[in-house]
Amino acid sequence: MNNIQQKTKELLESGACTLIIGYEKGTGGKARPVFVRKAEHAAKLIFDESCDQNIAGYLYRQEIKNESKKAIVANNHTLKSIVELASENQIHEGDFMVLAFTAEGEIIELKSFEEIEKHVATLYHGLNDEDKATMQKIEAMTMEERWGFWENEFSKCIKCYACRASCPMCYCPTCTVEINQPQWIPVPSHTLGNLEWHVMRAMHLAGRCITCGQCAKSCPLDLPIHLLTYKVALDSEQYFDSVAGTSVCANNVLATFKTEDHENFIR
Amino acid sequence: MQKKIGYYPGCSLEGSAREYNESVQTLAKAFDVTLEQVPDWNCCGATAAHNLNKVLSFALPARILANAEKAGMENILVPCAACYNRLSMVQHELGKNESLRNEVNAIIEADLKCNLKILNIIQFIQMFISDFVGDKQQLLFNKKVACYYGCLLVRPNDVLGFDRAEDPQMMDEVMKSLGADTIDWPFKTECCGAGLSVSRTDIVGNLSGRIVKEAADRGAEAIIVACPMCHSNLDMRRPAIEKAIGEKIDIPVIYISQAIDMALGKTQKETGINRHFVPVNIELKKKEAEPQVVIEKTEEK
Amino acid sequence: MSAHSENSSLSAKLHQATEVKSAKCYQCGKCSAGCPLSTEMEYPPSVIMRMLQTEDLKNDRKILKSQTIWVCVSCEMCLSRCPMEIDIPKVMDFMRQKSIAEGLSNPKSKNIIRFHKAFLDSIKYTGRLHEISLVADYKMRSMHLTQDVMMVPKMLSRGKLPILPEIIKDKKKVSGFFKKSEHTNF
Amino acid sequence: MARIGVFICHCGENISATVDCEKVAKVASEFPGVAVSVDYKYMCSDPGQNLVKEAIIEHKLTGVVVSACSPRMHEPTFRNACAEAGLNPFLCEMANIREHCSWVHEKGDATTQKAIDIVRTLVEKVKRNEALAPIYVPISKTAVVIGGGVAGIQAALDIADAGHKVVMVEREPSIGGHMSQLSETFPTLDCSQCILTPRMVDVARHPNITLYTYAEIESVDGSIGNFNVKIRLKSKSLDEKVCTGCGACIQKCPVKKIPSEFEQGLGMRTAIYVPFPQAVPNKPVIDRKNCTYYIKGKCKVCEIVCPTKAIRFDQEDSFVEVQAGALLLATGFDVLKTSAFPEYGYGKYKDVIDGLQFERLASASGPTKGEIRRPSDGQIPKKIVFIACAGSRDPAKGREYCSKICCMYTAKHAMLYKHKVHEGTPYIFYMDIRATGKMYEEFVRRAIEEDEVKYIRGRVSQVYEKNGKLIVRGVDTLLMGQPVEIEADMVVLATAGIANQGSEELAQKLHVSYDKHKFFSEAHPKLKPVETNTAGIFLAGACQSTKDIPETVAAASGAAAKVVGLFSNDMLKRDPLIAIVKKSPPPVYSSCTGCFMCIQVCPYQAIDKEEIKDRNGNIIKTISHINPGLCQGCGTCVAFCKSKSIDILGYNHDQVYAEVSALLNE
Amino acid sequence: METNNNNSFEPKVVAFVCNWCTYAGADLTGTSRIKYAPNVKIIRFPCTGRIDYMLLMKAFANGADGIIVSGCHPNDCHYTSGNFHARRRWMIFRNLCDFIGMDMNRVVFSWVSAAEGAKWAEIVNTTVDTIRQLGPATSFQKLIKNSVFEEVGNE
Repeated sequence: MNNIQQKTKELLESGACTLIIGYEKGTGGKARPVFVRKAEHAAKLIFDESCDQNIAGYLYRQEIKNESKKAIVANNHTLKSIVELASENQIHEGDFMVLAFTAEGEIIELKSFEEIEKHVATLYHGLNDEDKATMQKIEAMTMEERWGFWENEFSKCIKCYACRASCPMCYCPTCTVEINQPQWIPVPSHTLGNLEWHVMRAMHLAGRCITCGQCAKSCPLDLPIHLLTYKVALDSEQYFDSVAGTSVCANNVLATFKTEDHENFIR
Repeated sequence: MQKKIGYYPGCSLEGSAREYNESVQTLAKAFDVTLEQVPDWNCCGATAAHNLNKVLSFALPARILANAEKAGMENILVPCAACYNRLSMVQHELGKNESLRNEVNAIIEADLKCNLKILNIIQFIQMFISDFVGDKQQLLFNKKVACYYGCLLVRPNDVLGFDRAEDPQMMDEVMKSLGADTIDWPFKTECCGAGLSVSRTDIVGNLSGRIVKEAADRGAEAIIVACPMCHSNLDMRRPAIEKAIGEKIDIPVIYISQAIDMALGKTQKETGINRHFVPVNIELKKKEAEPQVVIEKTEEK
Repeated sequence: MSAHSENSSLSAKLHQATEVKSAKCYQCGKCSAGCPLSTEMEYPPSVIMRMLQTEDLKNDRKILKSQTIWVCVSCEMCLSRCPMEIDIPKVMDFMRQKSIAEGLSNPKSKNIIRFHKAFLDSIKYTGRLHEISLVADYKMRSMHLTQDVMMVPKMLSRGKLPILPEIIKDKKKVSGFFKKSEHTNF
Repeated sequence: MARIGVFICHCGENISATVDCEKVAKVASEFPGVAVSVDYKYMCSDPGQNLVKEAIIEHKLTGVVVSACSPRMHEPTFRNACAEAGLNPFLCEMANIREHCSWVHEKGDATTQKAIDIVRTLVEKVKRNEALAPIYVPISKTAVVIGGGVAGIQAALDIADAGHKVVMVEREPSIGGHMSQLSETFPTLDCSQCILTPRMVDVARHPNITLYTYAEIESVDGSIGNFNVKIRLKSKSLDEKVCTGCGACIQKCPVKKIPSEFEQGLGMRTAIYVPFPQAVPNKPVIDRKNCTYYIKGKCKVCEIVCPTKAIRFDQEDSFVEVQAGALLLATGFDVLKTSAFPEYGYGKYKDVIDGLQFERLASASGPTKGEIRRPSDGQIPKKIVFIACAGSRDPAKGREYCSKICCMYTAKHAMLYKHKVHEGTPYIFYMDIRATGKMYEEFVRRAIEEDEVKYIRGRVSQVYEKNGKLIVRGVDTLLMGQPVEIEADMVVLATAGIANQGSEELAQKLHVSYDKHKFFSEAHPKLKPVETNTAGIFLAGACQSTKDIPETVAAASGAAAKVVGLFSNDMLKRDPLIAIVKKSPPPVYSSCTGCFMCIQVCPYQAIDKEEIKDRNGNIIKTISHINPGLCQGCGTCVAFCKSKSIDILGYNHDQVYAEVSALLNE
Repeated sequence: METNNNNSFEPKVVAFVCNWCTYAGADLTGTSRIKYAPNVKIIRFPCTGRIDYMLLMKAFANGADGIIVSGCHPNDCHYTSGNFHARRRWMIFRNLCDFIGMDMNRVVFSWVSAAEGAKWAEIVNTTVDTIRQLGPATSFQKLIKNSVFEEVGNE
């Protein structure tokens, strides 16, 4: 028997947990999130490469926020998001337990934020090769080519806000796009407004994006919008040594400063 | 347990500082440490290279490091303080400067990782010897000695990471553990004149003279060193020293490795002290059950 | 900006090559106070730093022609005590190479330079230093034929002077470094 | 519907020379929402102001734009005029068409058009202005002075003399600080204790001052006007009310060999002790770390000999809480120890001492009764080498800054030595002589010319001991770096002045910022030298940076004046242009998500957390809250807040957004 | 298609400045009667820390050809650290904009103190010159045109 199923079954049977947030087999070889509350349903749970969705966002959902005996099956992205959410005071120590996996596939229980942080420190934090290559490709373009590239991409956006819904860090109950006094982001979908939306989204994720790419995965039009938040994440690291999702007590990169921060463009 | 370490003797240890090499080999053998020479090693370039030719000053040591890395070595022992300094500095500079590393790699046709642990003789002693001396020690080094560290072992402190740049203690600790009484003196890290030995012997006489005289004045019966250049200047250049300070001093100069060998009861041939210019006329006491008593006796004498 | 890039003073070149900034020196003199060789130098280290700061061509030449840069043995006492952590040994290395390159080396220090050159030549062909050849070569260059002859028998008798040089296997590669160094600089 | 009045000023010809004011007024009259638009020669004159006032009443204006000079010039003038006519002053804005337009451009259509654009922008802004009222905060008129050195003493007396209550908190058993340790003071050479001790006594006797010695700040809550300060009174093992200070316990205490802090380790004290004879209060404390009773459980000699039975071995630390309107930090400095100097022997040579130790040697009440004697063997030194900048101006091993006081006290030390040991020779190794105070340079010249102090310009490389002498290896940089070697009997290091122990911890408790050397930071380097960036907390003396006595006292009086100024009103009136967390009706209550990153952003620690509760007191939500007493209105949090839950009055989102669109859309 | 004659092109530039340094600096330019191009119009903020990057986007979306953002020099901020926060924000924002192909030559950041009236004039003039050479911000203007069309179309 698969050890995740065994493990969660034990947790539910013993009453240590009343809810497991994890993955089950979906369609088309993909995994999808599932809530399991009964031991007999533990057999639904899987954990393999197909489980790449970042599901940390469920932890602060109003509906289950007050259930204290919950566990989440966390892939690497989810783990980092948990750390980042903890640093932003959106989830609290003791409200949930994390079931994570070692490099050897061993299942481990992480209860305190300190344990989660330590585990996260062992994970890879960079981009995957494909994204690295795309970033390099875009950065190698001329300014006009870059504008053309993004103008084309943004023109396709339908403002469905799936990117927002799928990102664990987009937790504001009232998003800026819903504010109409003033109307920061125009309601209809057109290239200019879409551009403003995506720039704002990327800036809001400065120092917070853990580069899981969930936004792009969720985009029905396959727009490479994750590259925008990656750009911001990479710059945060390069200039300010700030990597999101690594420390529960870290200050946000734009909420702090150093007098010796160095730029070369201010006259 | 089989203990193995990479070994870079350097040119001096094949020539004028043969006895240093011999004593290190003796020491390693006594403690079952295998010294594996860096394959096909070359000269590190010493002072001459970094004085005259920056490219060589990097390329020569870099080739040594590359050969050691290629041979799969993790640690290398470099007994010569000058070689140790050059190898450590080059690894440090190349490690932090990627573009320079690439340039040097191109010249030496290698791909340096710069991750070797480069050990000087004292670090080697601390790692492989100190903890095991106990039973093996036969004689007590019941003398008052001056530990002389020189420059190249301790400076620059931030790279070499010696215990402290002023008034270091590492060598003193080793000597104390052998039963010696080490003097507190201010010239531990003063310069002996180093590479000016041949070309400006007069200067070497002055500088080394001050060191020898200060040690003698403070009652030292031997000077303990860890550098072939210090040794040759303090030992072989005794005539120049005597000319400079105007008095004859016959205090012997002993490598730290020789000192341990002596305490182990090794023969003159094994320690190599027969090769010194200034004779090492030191009689060590047999180690007894209570070493403290012995030390007190020698002090009464 | 442009004013700096046109600056051809020794100080500017030094900064470019080694990142050592002579302006950092505030002339406390601690280097000169600790330098074991300052009495042998016509300009102790702190004075060299001051001369660099002047960015005066005449002073620049004086530095490159000085004995100071050759008498310095790179013992690094200056650096270890400098409150501003100025890498004076690096300055000296740079000055020596510059001095040779510009043909300004101090006549009284010729022997020191000869020795260094003999040293490097010795490595050039064998990959390792052979002390007898080095000393013999040095004597030929310096014409100090009788210097230290008294030491030779003593050294031989103690086995300190192997007659034949050790030659490394890949000596071609090492001599190749010498060639490359002629047209590389960093 | 907005009814805006626009008033275009000609400023004589200052504006009308390049801007067509009539045209501007005409165009502006057609802007949507503008009820009246007029131009006038001098709008700031009485008739001009009346024009505005009359228009407000006549047209029932909801907002006013005065297009004239910079708001930095006349904004208060016109806002007052509006208030006099019954319009909230914050509904008045100024369009700067003089400094930013008429004075900087040539006459022409472009210039007039720019003036029109500026006016339109401000009209759009003022439509969105809100009526605001100043903020009033009540003030508790008690000041807590932390630190009882000369700075604290001066400040406390100044505030108390002005009629306000002062609570002084001192960590040590006596007030007096470093000044009480000094021998004589430069440049007048008057005795330090003679001028300080009367002031110490004044503090103890002042009816407005409550003194807590052997006490430390436990915690501080609240904000300007209303701090709640909790003070820990460390146990003195003594009932002070009963103790008469007779000193019998000190005489009989068997533990006599504890290095005295006051004597900088050059003298000894007992386990029950007063730091020095003139201590205030002059009642002992028991040093529990060294007392035999506390270590071994036996002794109690002090209890036996005490005629009034004042010893309390089981006394515990106690706490007092003080409501204070202002806090004044005067925690002073410390000096770098000689052990910080490797090349001078890591502190192992007994005769290498620091400047503060020399003060004790030179002090008539010191361990040698004012005779200069070597700590090692009590001999009178024939040669003393003073080393200036030991640790100062030394980024490698000490501090990069200049400690400022060392040049002067070193000259004084050399002088005092010469006065006491006529045949002795003082040498001073220095880098620069910084003697910039009143009569300071003259003082140094006197040391050199009359007292024959040998100044050598250069740093010392090494000090070592040989045959009972200290060999000092230095250099004379004025002689081309000539080496100098002196066989000295004693070496005095003018070690760097550094931030006091525990200053970082205290700064964190008080939320005041500090620099990388742990000195407290002033709110503004030029204009707010005695304020911190936390409103209501002030600074005095060497806790900010090393200072000499006159400067310290001046700063203390300055800080006291600030406190007294604050206390001169019953209520604190503040500009209402501050940030607020927007609230909304249930069930949302506020769009604030409680990420609390704004707390990190705020330079003034003005943001804290607020719990929104239902009728039963259950917490529904925790959101950010901005303390109106602390917020200075910079708006950094506003630009940072992702959910745009924070806004700032006077520069709110709606206003600035409208300005951008209005500026660009004719 | 209309062609832009650079001679008749007058750049529209918005300046976002802080109240305490640059606004006061620009006042000093006025009192010193130093002339500069009238293309730049100022919006006053309490501090550079208050300047929202979305306002910069809005300026371009409303047809600005260029932007100046200016505040107190480091360590001179009236609020001690607003400009330091702003500096970090601009470092990230500027790179992001560059990444999507916006021309960062159109956005000038500067520190202008209350004493630097001449510097303000110089910043304004060089900015206007640069933008005059770059021409109108056509990339944005194209999007503005389309957005108006779409919004109308949606009605």
